[in-house]
Amino acid sequence: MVQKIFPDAAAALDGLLFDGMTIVAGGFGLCGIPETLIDGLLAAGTTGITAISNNAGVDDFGLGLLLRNRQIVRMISSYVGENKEFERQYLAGELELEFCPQGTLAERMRAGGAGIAGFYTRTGVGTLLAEGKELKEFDGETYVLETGLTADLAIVKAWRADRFGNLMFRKTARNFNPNAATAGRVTVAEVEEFVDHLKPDHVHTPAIFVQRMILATRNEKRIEQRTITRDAA
Amino acid sequence: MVQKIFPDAAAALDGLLFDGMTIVAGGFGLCGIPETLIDGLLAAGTTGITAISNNAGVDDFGLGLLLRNRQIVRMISSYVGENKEFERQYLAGELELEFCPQGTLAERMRAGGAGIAGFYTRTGVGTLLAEGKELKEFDGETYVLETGLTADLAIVKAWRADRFGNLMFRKTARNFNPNAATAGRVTVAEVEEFVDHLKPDHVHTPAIFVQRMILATRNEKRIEQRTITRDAA
Amino acid sequence: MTGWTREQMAARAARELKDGYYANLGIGIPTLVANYIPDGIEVTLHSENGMLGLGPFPTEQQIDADIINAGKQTITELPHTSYFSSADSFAMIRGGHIDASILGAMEVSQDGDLSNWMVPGKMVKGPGGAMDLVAGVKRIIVLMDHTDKAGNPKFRRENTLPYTGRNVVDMIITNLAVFERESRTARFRLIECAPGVSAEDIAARTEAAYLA
Amino acid sequence: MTGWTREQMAARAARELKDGYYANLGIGIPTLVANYIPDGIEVTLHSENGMLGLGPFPTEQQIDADIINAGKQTITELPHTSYFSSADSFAMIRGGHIDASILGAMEVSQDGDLSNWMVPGKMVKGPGGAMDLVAGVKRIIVLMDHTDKAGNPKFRRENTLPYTGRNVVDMIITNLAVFERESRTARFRLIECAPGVSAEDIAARTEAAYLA
Repeated sequence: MVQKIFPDAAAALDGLLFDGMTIVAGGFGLCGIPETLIDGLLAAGTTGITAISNNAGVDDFGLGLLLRNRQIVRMISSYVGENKEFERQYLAGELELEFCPQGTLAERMRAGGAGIAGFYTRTGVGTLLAEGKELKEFDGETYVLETGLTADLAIVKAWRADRFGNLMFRKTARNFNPNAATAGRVTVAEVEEFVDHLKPDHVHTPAIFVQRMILATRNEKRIEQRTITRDAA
Repeated sequence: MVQKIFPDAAAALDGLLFDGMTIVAGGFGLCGIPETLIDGLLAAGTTGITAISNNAGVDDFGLGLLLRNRQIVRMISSYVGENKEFERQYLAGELELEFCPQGTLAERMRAGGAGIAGFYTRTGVGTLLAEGKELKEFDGETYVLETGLTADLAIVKAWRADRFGNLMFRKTARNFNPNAATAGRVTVAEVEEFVDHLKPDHVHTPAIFVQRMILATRNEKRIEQRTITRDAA
Repeated sequence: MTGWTREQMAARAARELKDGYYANLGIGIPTLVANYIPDGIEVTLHSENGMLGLGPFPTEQQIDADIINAGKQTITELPHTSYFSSADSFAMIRGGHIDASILGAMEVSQDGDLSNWMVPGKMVKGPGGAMDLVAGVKRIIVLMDHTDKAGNPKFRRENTLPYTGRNVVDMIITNLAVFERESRTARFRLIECAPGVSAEDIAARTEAAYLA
Repeated sequence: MTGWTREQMAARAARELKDGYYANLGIGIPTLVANYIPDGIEVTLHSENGMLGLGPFPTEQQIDADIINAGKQTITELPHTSYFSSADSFAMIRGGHIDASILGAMEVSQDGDLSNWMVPGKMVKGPGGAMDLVAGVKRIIVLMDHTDKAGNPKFRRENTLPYTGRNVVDMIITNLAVFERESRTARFRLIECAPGVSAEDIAARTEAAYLA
């Protein structure tokens, strides 16, 4: 019986890492990011990473930690604000950046995971982000060709999992995680809670997409914009 | 407040039907098919329908009923066995048929619903079903361009729904239903059971895709292959 | 000539939302629109990060780091909320299932081109979901100041900044006026001025050609 | 020369499944493979209609019309079963996430071309999911009789029937022999004969060129 649950991040990442690799990560802002596995990557010290992630974290959290440690050389993202070190490295020419509209990025992950080599979207047509890309007309409207993305490794944060690798995500911590999980040649999930059984109709990411899992030991879940209602509680 | 729940199929379909329209339907074989709404279409007598559906039902069940009633003139399907009347009409040249590999059909529904005009897949390359279609190389492999599908109306069968139109499907009765639901310009769902509340993490089809609903009053759920275990129960 | 406040602009935009609408509100003034949705009108708010049915900001006790909107603000869920992946979220956007999006802008051209994501020479944060929204949502309503800080018109003949989308804006609500067009092939028309603001005031502060 | 029975062919195919595999079994003899998965080996079966983790056929009491496989047979679920849409199901297939698929065939060519969906002049039922499976699954194993009812070889130089996929077959298990190739650029090799069947018997009944 194949054992998918590993004792910790180091064990789960063992044998999967190499300099110059591509890693796709789940998360939106600081929500639903694989904090424990990012620590594992930090400890492993892998360099030359191309990171596919909607955001780049903040200076001292999320992918920002790998940026500060100079482990990432290239990012494919939709929005990289809120990170001074990112800005410094980018302006110094130390970091390569490919901007991708957010929906196109999510769809590129899904496409890569689903064996779709490319797809036509209206998003970005007529903008800088469509320059140099192939255009095509469908029913009189212009679409741009975007390609599927895969990665050597996917790291995701899940809420609940069974031992087989079926995953559920929690609320908006789902975001890019299910899409990233499909795009990794190997997918490692950190899980807040292992359970004996998930209802078959409730599974978000079927076990086929998950090769390794660990218990998430870092669940800081930092909040970027702590907005409170004005009404009395 | 917009009321999405209608008293019956006739009311839910009122104003949506016209001769020559395109209808996409959920279901696989006879599992998860919108039986009540098919009865409604039968009663309405709409003709010249292009039906997008994985299968064509059997002679006296599912879309087979609309075929027998000569309401369908064209089908886009992956597999149309098990239907003698279909075969008769097709061989007599009374029915047009576009075959589509099953996964390509599901993806075409999803693409249509997701604003993806076309996508490249390896499926079908080198076969009759890729003839006349555009081919393109990605990383040395040949892919064929398939287009997104939308329809004037989508009819789907759901298990549970809240009054807002959030849907859950039951087991393999899910199949094409969530994909069809996204591809309709208007989507009507028949629901086995209305509930006050679905957990936000359990919703399969968010309410935005569902414009009208009825309580499913026909839930025969005919079984095509009644296979029983040889072991004593 | 003061024109409308931010809150009044948001309230004006809220009047564009109809019963049963699914709407996406951008960051900044557009977020305020949620506070002005008229009673008796059911509008379901969508957030790009995978949520349909956004509730108000939480109390201190309700805060949940796993419930945020696309502006990364903590929010709450409602009885009819659903969550889904980013790919599914943008399927709703790109597929034309969202009725209206209310967005901020740096510039809008008389042809409905929108620029709101980058200023050459400044650090670019990225488009986020803005390009997807303008490409997919049925009706795009822009909320912006009528002129920039230097007094230059933001509703222009042609945009000077890189595009977020071409020919995508349906309505413009500024602090001074409201412009609308019937379709993506029609010209914008001035349909409303803020109290105390005249059509001449608007003409003097607008570069775009529009129907009066 | 009787060769293997259908059950023995299924048992032989089952030996190709490894611990931890995700596999898809076609209709007919391939379905029987599930009965021969060795003890201690955990193989998760996938069905195109949106199910991962297929259990055995139900008892009369367990029958549930909402749980069927791609052959439309009633089946049961397991503790680790998951259900998903058809689009998600074929994302698994097309995306290369399924380790092996065991399928029936009308003809296979020496280049690994597969024909199993139509006979010109006969009513065509359609490809179903077969074209998707052969295009996406990592390893394709064909189970078929060595010759057709008229005694013609089914493993051929070139197929006479329309293709399901080109250069997609990795292994062929017939009632007489097993052929395998190391990669999609390699030639097939005869690796096994059924008891009482000689290499000469195979050569006499095979049109395809293969390595002995």
